[in-house]
Amino acid sequence: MIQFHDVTLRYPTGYEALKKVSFSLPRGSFHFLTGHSGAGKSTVLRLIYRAALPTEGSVLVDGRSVAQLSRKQLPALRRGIGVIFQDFKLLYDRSVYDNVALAMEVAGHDPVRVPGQVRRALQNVGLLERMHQNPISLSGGEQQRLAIARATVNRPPLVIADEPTGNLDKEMGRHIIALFDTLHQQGTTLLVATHDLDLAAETGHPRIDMRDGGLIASSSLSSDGESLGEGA
Amino acid sequence: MIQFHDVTLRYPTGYEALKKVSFSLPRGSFHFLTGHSGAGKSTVLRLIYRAALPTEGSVLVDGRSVAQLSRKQLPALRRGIGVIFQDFKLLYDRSVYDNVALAMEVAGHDPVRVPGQVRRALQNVGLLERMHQNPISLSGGEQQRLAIARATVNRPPLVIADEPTGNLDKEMGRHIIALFDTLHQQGTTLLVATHDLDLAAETGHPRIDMRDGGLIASSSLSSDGESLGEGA
Amino acid sequence: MIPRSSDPPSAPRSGGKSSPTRRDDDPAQRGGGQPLSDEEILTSRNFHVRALRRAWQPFADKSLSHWTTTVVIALALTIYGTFSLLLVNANTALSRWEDENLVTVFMQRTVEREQLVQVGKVIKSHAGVTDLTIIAPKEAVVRLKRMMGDESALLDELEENPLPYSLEFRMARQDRSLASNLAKEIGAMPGVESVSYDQQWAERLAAVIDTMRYVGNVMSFLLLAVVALIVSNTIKLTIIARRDEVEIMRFLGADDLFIKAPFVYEGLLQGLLGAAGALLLTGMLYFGALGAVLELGRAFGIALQLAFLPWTQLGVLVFLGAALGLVGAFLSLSRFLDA
Amino acid sequence: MIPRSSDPPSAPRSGGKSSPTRRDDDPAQRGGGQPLSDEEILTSRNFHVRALRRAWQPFADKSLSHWTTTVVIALALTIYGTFSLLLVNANTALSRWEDENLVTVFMQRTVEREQLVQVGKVIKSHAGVTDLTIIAPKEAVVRLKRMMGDESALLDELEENPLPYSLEFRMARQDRSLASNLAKEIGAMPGVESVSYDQQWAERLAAVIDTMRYVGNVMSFLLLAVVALIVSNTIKLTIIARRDEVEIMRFLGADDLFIKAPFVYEGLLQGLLGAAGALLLTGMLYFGALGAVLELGRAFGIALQLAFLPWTQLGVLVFLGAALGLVGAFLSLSRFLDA
Ligand SMILES: Nc1ncnc2c1ncn2[C@@H]1O[C@H](COP(=O)(O)OP(=O)(O)OP(=O)(O)O)[C@@H](O)[C@H]1O
Ligand SMILES: Nc1ncnc2c1ncn2[C@@H]1O[C@H](COP(=O)(O)OP(=O)(O)OP(=O)(O)O)[C@@H](O)[C@H]1O
Ligand SMILES: [Mg+2]
Ligand SMILES: [Mg+2]
Repeated sequence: MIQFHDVTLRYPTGYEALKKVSFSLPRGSFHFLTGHSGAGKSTVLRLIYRAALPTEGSVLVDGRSVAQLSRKQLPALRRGIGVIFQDFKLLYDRSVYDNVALAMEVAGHDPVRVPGQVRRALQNVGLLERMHQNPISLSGGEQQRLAIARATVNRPPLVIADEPTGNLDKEMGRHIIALFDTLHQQGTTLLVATHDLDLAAETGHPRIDMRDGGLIASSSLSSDGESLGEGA
Repeated sequence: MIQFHDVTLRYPTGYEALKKVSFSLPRGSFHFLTGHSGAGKSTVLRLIYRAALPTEGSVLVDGRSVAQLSRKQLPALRRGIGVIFQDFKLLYDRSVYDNVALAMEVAGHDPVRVPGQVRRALQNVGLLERMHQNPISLSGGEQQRLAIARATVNRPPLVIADEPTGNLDKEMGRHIIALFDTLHQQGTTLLVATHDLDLAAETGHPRIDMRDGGLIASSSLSSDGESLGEGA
Repeated sequence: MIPRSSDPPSAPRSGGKSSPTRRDDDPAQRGGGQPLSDEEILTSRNFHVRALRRAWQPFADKSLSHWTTTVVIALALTIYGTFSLLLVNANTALSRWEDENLVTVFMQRTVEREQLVQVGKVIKSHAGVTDLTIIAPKEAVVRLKRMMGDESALLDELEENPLPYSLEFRMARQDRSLASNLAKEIGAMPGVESVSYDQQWAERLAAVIDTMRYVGNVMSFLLLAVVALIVSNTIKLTIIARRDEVEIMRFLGADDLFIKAPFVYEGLLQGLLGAAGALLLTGMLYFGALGAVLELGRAFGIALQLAFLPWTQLGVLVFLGAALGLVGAFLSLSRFLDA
Repeated sequence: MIPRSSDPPSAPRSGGKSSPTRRDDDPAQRGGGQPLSDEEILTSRNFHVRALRRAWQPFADKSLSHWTTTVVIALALTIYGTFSLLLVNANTALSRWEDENLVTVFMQRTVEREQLVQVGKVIKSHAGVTDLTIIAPKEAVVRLKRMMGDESALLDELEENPLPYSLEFRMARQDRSLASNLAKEIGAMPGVESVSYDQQWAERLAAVIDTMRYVGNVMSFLLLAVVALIVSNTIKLTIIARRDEVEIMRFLGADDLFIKAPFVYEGLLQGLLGAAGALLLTGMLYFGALGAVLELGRAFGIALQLAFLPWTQLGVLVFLGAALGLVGAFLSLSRFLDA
């Protein structure tokens, strides 16, 4: 599903956020992406939904190089990926419900199907009662859960989560991971970036470990049979 | 320094976020405020810097009721409190340096003193080299550290931190707590909200534990000799 | 344990893990189902309705900037309309004056009937001459008196009519350029004192109107350009206010057209509402001015007329409104959405 | 271990815990030092300089909306200025005409010198009469010819001067209302044929100018109100663009004035720049029109004049610009910052 081939990313400041990173995640897999603050986790995720382009190397999603997508093809790529952003990226000028419904509208879903599916997504993260509130009136952790609901409402084949439990207590964090597990069982491919090694360890899913823009081979990863490039 | 007397806060939605919360933190103390997502931690902090007003009860800072401050007195209260916001509240139209310098400008510091003090605050959180970058180009954890630098650059007598390590790996989280410890040793009063019970436990500082808008007495708190109200 | 009211107890802690399986009731939407293509989304029957509703939103919310912009468009188009009104009427006056195109031949006081007839024949023989009339001295005095107004009392004192015979005729439009040659020829005939024709005046007035039209076009162009900028500003305002929304929609996979359509409709709405306002204002100004002009005409004893804009000009006004709105929208879109 | 380039190795991990102690070199700033009071911050020598620089920023950044607004202010004030120019000159013409206020007494052709002198005496005896002149028939013919223009050839045919003597005089401004009584009295005297005076014309023109002034004031007021709205929109744009900044400054403890001053300066700058533009444009229009008016005057044989705006009007223009900017700023501030 996702392949990185010797991907290097140098930001305009000259800073090399990724150094010859290579890995490949098969369809239907569930990986954690771990590393210290500034290791390059968010950068890896941004490359997948093409919020950034690699300086060198190539990123393939579903076998197609994202760098070569035309302006017209990009939206379709993104509609196929559910992204949970580290900074949530919620809209504070509309209700919790409308935030989730927007993802369905954008994807052009049949309007009659929207209410039921939105409600189910909100229920999954425990926000159904908050449906008519404005996200600004949600606590940090509640906003994070709203972001999760929006990313999953369309049931995209690929879900990418950036630090989805940073604002959640342990119990709620486990619940979210369980939700991801359910998606995984239904065939969704998942990649979850987190700095919480304990959380990743608990689940037993393979881990991709990063340090300063490079990968460090991880036991659980190799046991998963994935090809892994060397860190810089 | 901070006193809550039977504070109840009902949001316009009718939701009771705090229920008769009472506690008092003496000058120079260092407390953690813990609790699950949505317990009311951020709400307690907002009451202190008067981003919210209590529905019932009173909040005193330095012996003065914040609810009774006039519009003209409010800025002075806030200049005396360094706040690290859960959502950072950084300015993305100026450099890392300018974000920190703004806090000093607003407080009317002598312009010649600004550069030295800003650099020191940035060095404390490991962002000195990022000084001329825009915060948008910082990773989640780096932004969080920038927020910490801004809150502490004026060396306010009171520092309030809302989930200051949510985006940081363990090592960096410990470093930030150590930085707070140094401030504490120099006489600063600190109140740090977090969902990370391990982090709070490691340090040995007293904990105020919240659940559903009420307090639960905590052993380390009573051992500290603080008066504590009952949770609802 | 105290129930956690902030987390509906039903879902996340207890039912959370099982509820996702409920999606089985909707097999088409399983995790892996392909999303709709761009074409399918954009041709969906609701797309334009939604975009238009979104565009109307700020007007319904009584957004000060949107209504101000609409008023500005209306005022600018009214200025344009008023200007057209002036030009249309000046042109009418000019062509009426040109139609007059009167040539007057003054005979000597001592002229004989023979000579008068001779001159008349020569004039008639020329192409394009119409309405040839002979003005007797009596008639000439009446006219002179009318012309002198208050001071005509002077003429009452004349014991003997001092005025000579004269001849008047007009020239057809296409032969007008011949007037000055003809005037010279007639002027040289026996018994003719002098020839006067007001073609020169018409030419001078035409020059003035041409200048007016030129200045007016330049000014209108500048004015409309400024208004397009104002429209573009208002839409920039909306874009800035919705910057996050646009960015987020991009990340959610929204198509370009899906994002831009509401802004384009917004510009169009402003332009059309502005044009409607301009039609109203120009109409009101017209009726106000009509009264004033007739009044003025009466006061100065001249028969003034004022026609309203022809249909084509009204169409141009509406077209300009729509164009202003669209140009403003595209200016903003290209500057702030494609960067 | 690979060095972590994203975290400068010097500070956080190794030197982090010791560096805070370095603040000892600055004892006045220790954790617990009282922050400055509001007064101290606002009176600080740098405050207004900083606010002004912040206000200039969007202009320096070539913000389209700021320059557009400035151009709009300039255009609106130019329209106002042009209108003032028209009124000022119409008034000058009117008062010159009123100053003329010529009364002409036409004597009968058969008048005797005795009667002429008698009438002159009676006229002189009235209060407010000045510039009494006797016009001989010869002089009258010259004048009549001048008045008839092209058709004056007619008069050359007169064998004998048909015009009578006449008397002209003016009336002082304050006694002007007496003119019609005086005219009646003189008209009844022996040897007097008729009396004409142009006071009526002046009154009609004054009425026209009054209407113009009224319409102009109403239109100018509407125009300026719309421009104030446009300014307020532009500042709203800035406020929205800086909404986060304002909120964050509030949380950092910034004083109201500290937050608002840049926006007020921004409005003021727009207004003053707009006024400067308007002065320039009005000046250019004046010189352009001056040429055209003189040309036109020559073409129609009238001596037209055109004066520029007096200093007071120029001051009003600058004042209006500043006021527009400030009103716009305060409109936006009260709507979007105090909510
Ligand atoms: N636009 C940019 N310009 C320059 N440097 C950038 C830019 N974006 C990111 N970086 C740098 O690249 C590095 C990796 O950033 P990234 O956001 O991928 O880290 P991360 O692993 O997600 O960290 P965190 O856990 O703190 O979110 C960081 O040091 C960051 O400062
Ligand atoms: N403006 C508001 N209107 C209505 N409800 C609100 C508002 N602000 C907060 N709440 C609710 O109050 C409760 C407490 O919120 P608060 O932000 O204090 O939680 P928290 O302890 O900081 O949680 P987290 O760890 O997730 O940040 C939450 O359930 C939240 O939804
Ligand atoms: Mg990150
Ligand atoms: Mg919180």
